[in-house]
Amino acid sequence: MTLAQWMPFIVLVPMITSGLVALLPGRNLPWLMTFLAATASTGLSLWVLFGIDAEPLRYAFGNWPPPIGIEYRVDAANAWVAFIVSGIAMAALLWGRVSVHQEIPERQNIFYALFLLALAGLLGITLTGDAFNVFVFLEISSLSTYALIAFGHDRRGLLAAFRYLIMGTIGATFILIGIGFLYMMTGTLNMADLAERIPAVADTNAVRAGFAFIIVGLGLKLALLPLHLWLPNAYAFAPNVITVFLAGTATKVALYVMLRFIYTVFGGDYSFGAVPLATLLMILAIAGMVVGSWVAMFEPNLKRLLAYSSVAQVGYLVLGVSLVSLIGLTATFVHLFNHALMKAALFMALGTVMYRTGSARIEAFYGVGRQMPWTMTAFALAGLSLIGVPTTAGFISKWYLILAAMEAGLAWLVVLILITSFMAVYYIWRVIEAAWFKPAQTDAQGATKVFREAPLALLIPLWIMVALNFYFGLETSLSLGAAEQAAQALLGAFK
Amino acid sequence: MSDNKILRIVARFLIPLIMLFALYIQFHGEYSPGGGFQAGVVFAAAWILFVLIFGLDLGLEVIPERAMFVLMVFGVMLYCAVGLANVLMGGMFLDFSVLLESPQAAQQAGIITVELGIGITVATVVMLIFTMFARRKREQDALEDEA
Amino acid sequence: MIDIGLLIFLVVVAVAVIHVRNLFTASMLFAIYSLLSAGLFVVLDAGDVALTEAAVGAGISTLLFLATLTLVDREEAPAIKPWRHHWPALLVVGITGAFLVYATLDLPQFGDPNSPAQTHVGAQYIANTYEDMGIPNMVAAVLASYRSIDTLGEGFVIFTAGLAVYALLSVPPRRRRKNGAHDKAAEKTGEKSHE
Amino acid sequence: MSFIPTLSPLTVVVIPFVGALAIALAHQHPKLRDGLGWLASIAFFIAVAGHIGPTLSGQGATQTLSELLPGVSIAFAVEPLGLLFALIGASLWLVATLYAQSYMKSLNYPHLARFFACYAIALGAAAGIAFSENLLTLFIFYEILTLSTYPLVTHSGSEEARRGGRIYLFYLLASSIGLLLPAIIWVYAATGTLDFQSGGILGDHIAPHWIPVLVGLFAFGIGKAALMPMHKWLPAAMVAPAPVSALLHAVAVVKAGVFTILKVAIFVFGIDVLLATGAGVWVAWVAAFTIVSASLVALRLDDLKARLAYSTVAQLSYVIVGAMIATPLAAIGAVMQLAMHAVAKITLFFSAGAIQVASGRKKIKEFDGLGRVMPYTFTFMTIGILSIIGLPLFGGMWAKWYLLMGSLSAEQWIVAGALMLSSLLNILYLLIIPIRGFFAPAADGVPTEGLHEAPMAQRVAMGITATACVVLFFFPEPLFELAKGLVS
Amino acid sequence: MMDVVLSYFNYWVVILLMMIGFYGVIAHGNMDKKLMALGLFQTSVFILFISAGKVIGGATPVIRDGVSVFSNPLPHVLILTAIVVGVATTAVGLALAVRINEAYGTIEDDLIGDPSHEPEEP
Repeated sequence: MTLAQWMPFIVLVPMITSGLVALLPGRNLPWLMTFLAATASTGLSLWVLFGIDAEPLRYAFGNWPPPIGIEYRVDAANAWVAFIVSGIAMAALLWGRVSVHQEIPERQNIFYALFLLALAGLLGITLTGDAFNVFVFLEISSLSTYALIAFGHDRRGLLAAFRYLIMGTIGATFILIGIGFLYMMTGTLNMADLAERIPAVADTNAVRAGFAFIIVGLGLKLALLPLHLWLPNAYAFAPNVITVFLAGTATKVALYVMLRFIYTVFGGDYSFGAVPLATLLMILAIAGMVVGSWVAMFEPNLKRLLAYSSVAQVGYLVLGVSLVSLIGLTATFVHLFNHALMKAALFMALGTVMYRTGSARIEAFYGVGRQMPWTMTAFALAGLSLIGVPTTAGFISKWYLILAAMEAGLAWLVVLILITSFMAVYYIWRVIEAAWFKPAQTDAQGATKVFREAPLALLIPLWIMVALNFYFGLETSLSLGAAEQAAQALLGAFK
Repeated sequence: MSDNKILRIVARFLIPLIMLFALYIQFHGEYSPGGGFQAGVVFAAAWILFVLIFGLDLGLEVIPERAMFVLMVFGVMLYCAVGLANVLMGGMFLDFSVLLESPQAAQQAGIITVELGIGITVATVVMLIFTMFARRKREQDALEDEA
Repeated sequence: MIDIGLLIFLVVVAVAVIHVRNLFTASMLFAIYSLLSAGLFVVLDAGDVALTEAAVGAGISTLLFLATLTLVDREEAPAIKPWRHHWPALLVVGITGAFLVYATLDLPQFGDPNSPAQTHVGAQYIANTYEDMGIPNMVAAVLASYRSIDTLGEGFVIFTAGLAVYALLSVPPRRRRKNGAHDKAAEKTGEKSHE
Repeated sequence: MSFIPTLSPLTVVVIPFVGALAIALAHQHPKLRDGLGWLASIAFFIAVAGHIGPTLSGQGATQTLSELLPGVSIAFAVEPLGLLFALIGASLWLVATLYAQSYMKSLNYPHLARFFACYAIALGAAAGIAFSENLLTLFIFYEILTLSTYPLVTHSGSEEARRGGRIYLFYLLASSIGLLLPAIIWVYAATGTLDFQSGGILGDHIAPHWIPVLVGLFAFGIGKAALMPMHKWLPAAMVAPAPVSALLHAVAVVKAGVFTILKVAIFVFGIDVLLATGAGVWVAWVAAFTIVSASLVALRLDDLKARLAYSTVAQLSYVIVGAMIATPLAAIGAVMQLAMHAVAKITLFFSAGAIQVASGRKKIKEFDGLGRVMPYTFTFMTIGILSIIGLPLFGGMWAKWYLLMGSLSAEQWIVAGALMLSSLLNILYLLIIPIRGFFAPAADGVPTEGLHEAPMAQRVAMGITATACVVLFFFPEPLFELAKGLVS
Repeated sequence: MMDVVLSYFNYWVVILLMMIGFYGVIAHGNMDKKLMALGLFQTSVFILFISAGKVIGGATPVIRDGVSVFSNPLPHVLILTAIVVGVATTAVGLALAVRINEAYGTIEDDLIGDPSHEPEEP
């Protein structure tokens, strides 16, 4: 089979495996199958990523030529996103085995089956070239995500999941409305076909409305301010492994789809010309950066702190888009990857501490730095990446973002990026200070609580993640190269 | 509700009829409106009717929870299996035309099989969900009684 | 022009569903809404959809709502917020609605056989189905073959829902507690212990 | 020195890091830990010294590690100025090791392994700064230096130390990320490169009227150079143990700051460009203001280390003045000040620590009569002070001389005036200390019985650096030649 | 003008339906009611889609003798999928509501408040 023929298996492997995993007994077998499936997806998507050239890979399901049938159409942009998503899933699983034993002692087969469905859904959204197919796979990933968030033992997870469900469904319905308008005006659902047929009807209210509804619907999924309200609690009260996974993937995929619609379906000229989208996105992005960072600075629950930081990071991602340039888009794509790396590492570190202390409150971190030095050092190093210190992956992202801003002649934006970086310094610092400079917690009797260092099964994946943050801060040819290709693929649109 | 004799007798007639109707829309879906989804739902409705009249325990004896769970997986796996078979026979995923000599017949065979898969999954998922809700009530009541 | 009577009846029922505070009544009204829309689908030539809406919307959804009502309060709490606090919701809805109306002004006329929707891909299905598959029901053909991967996805959506509900409701319930009370049992299960 | 092998720059930089790791791992074996401390510092010194030969013969080693961004790599290149800075650091580390091991033990500080490990890392970072081939590499090590010295500042763990540490970290990080980094980005965005090249890299990529702004971004962004108002971290850092103040806040950290300024002035802007455009003059005035006002503040301070800290603030601005006026003479003075001040100031901090160890006293008003009890310490201190004031017979004189000549030749009367005024103030606030120590009668109620001289190791360390102050007066040629080579 | 009004009247009523549902989702705190309103919202969107597939004078898209004009089958297929997605969402939402009721003793969102201000479970 050729590369193009293997390509859909990036989605099919986790999807099919999910059924098998649901039937597997015990705890280790489901994990193993899940991990293998994620690894297979990662391997395949890496293969696709390297094997792709100017022409997109196409796969027509049922051998029906599009637009009659549904096709997967993969260029450098979706290959890159698929690699990020599956890679993060793999990393999260590698770290999560032990953590899941603790958080979800029972029914792990259901948990892992849902995990795989969430993964398959996200990958399906990423690879497909059909607008309605996006909706279907979006719902697979969303429904499984709602359940996964509610899996934790904290009752607030239920509430967070429900609120996410309402918001997410509204978002999906908006997308559906948008697709409906596009269908009514063009008679097709295939993205490439839409791209061909939209210009003829571009100047109509219906197409504009379709565009707006899709963007708003995706904005909800993307947690773009002011549609971010579901995110902090959903991240904060989900099981840790899910937080690691979601933080690196869910919003990323939504952003990718948004870009696909902006650039491929509608075309950059239309998207940024017909409506002041760039300005709007920039305002929202900046608002997200500032508000997210600001709230994170004073948030006592560290998982929520990092979640708000994610709101801010979504701001960075969208900022790159709003600059409407190759370099800005490259910044977005490289940050897509780098942010996944750093947030995964941070949430892993947090989860590793929680494995011992059982709480995400900042008070629970008092003195932990001395008791769990390896874990907290990893946290600190990953924090450097989040701040954007040179030699870390985060620096590369910020650098490109700043270059894009300079290129656009927006020096004040550079200042703003630096200010929000400072805010990141502050909120990461709070954690460091709590861990190393506060006296350790005491129990009711006044005796110091002693937490042992986490087991190696958690530490090793965590440190691998931290090491990757530094590796991709020093050796950037893969990440930057892929990001640039992805940006070019989008700007060149489907050929 | 299950004390009502007339209801029981009517149900005895009605339930097989509904199931038959379900099978009809399952396998006649290519000729008239209907197909796996509708059939699955209708089939599940028949079972739910059974449960409402004869009780959950009896209903679970007819179709155990575990069976629902396994069949739920089986349904989607059947669908996937057809797709994978197409790939193994040299076609694209879900390209039914490679299944048999005649592409038309192959398409029909493929459609029937995947519709069956969908029907099974839909029916069992609906039953499973209903079981979950119905049993929840009993468990909650048991808890209240304890207290 | 589709049946104006049906549409107006739908509006009345929809308002009623939102308005009544008794959730049992609301569920029933919801079922009626589904049935009415199923009727509308028949008028609109969508037999498959009508059948599904009747079975799923009026049947399964209503059943689930009713089943839930055996587990939760049947009465919706009276509005806590005074009416003036509803203006953000009204604003959002108003803007969305106005935007939708604005969008419709350019839509092809209702039932126009020459609209893009009818002439492009849709027409090809109508033209090719019998030749490709030898079956008369185009909906089945499009569903199961032309757009088969969508339907597979749909199957997985259902499967996901099954797993999700199973995951949520197969854990034994804890003692119901009153609003906001802190649950000691949760603390116990939350306490980490085993290595 | 051809008998010493020339290691690659990366190896040189890595030696202290490896040493730090070894020290950290040996935390349960004090003897081994101290031995490793010596080993690391000696090996580092030899490795740095190994570069003297090739660098002076114009064949400074270069090494590129990885290309981070198009046109920007992590890369090293050894050139005379960097080598000078590295040599200062390496040789004073040797002395400081002698001093610090004695000091930390006599005051019973805990966590010594962490202390010496961070100490080593700081030196490694300083070497990284010294050998950087471009601005980004320099920036990376600059930040490593900031972060690795933070645990040293807060070493005692007291609330006061933590407060000081927070100010320290805030000022250094804020200035570097908020001003220095944008400046670097600006340079990159304009020129597409960050490599150091003699004659500068700006060319005409940046409009002349923007250059003073860029100079300002660098001057204030390099917070380690302590140009007012970015100087606040330096007094705050004085909560650190004396060896930290001595080696880091008199040598490694602050010198890294002024070194970076010199490096930027010479290799990014180009001395000629600065001189021709006068873009740096306004910064020179700020530096002049810093010199005078820091001296005035020092005058009022009673805590010896705080007074020394403000003295350091003033002395650092001498280098900035030299770099910004940018006449050849001034630049030579700046380079020489780099070395002279390091040697003299470390002596002073050593003595401040020694006094604290021996008598537990920190306030200058308690020193009356102490010089008679601790003659060695106070003598060495006097030598350091005289060198800093810039009197003949002591190395500091040369630096002051060239700086003064440079500012006069550039007709910068304000600056020249500030330099002279400062020397006068120096006498008032520094020389007064040993004078009171030797000649003032012991203050009432402050017992002198039972006091004795500082431990031997500390006296030896002070002796070495004090001697160096004198030696540098008589043999300044190598330094002078090096500086001249840089500016011409 | 009258033409336009008549031609788009259907659409507008459907939009009115959608907005009634949408309003219910946002404004009502009861989770059961929220999900019902969500169902209304979605069902109304379905009507919009199906309207788009209708051809005047067309017939149900099942080939049979004597019929030559069919309504478009594609929207039907899409909406079949969407209906299933809708009920799946409802089921999961209701299951969550049941669990929330057990954990909090109510399914009125307004009575629960912001979960981040709750005391931390350990």
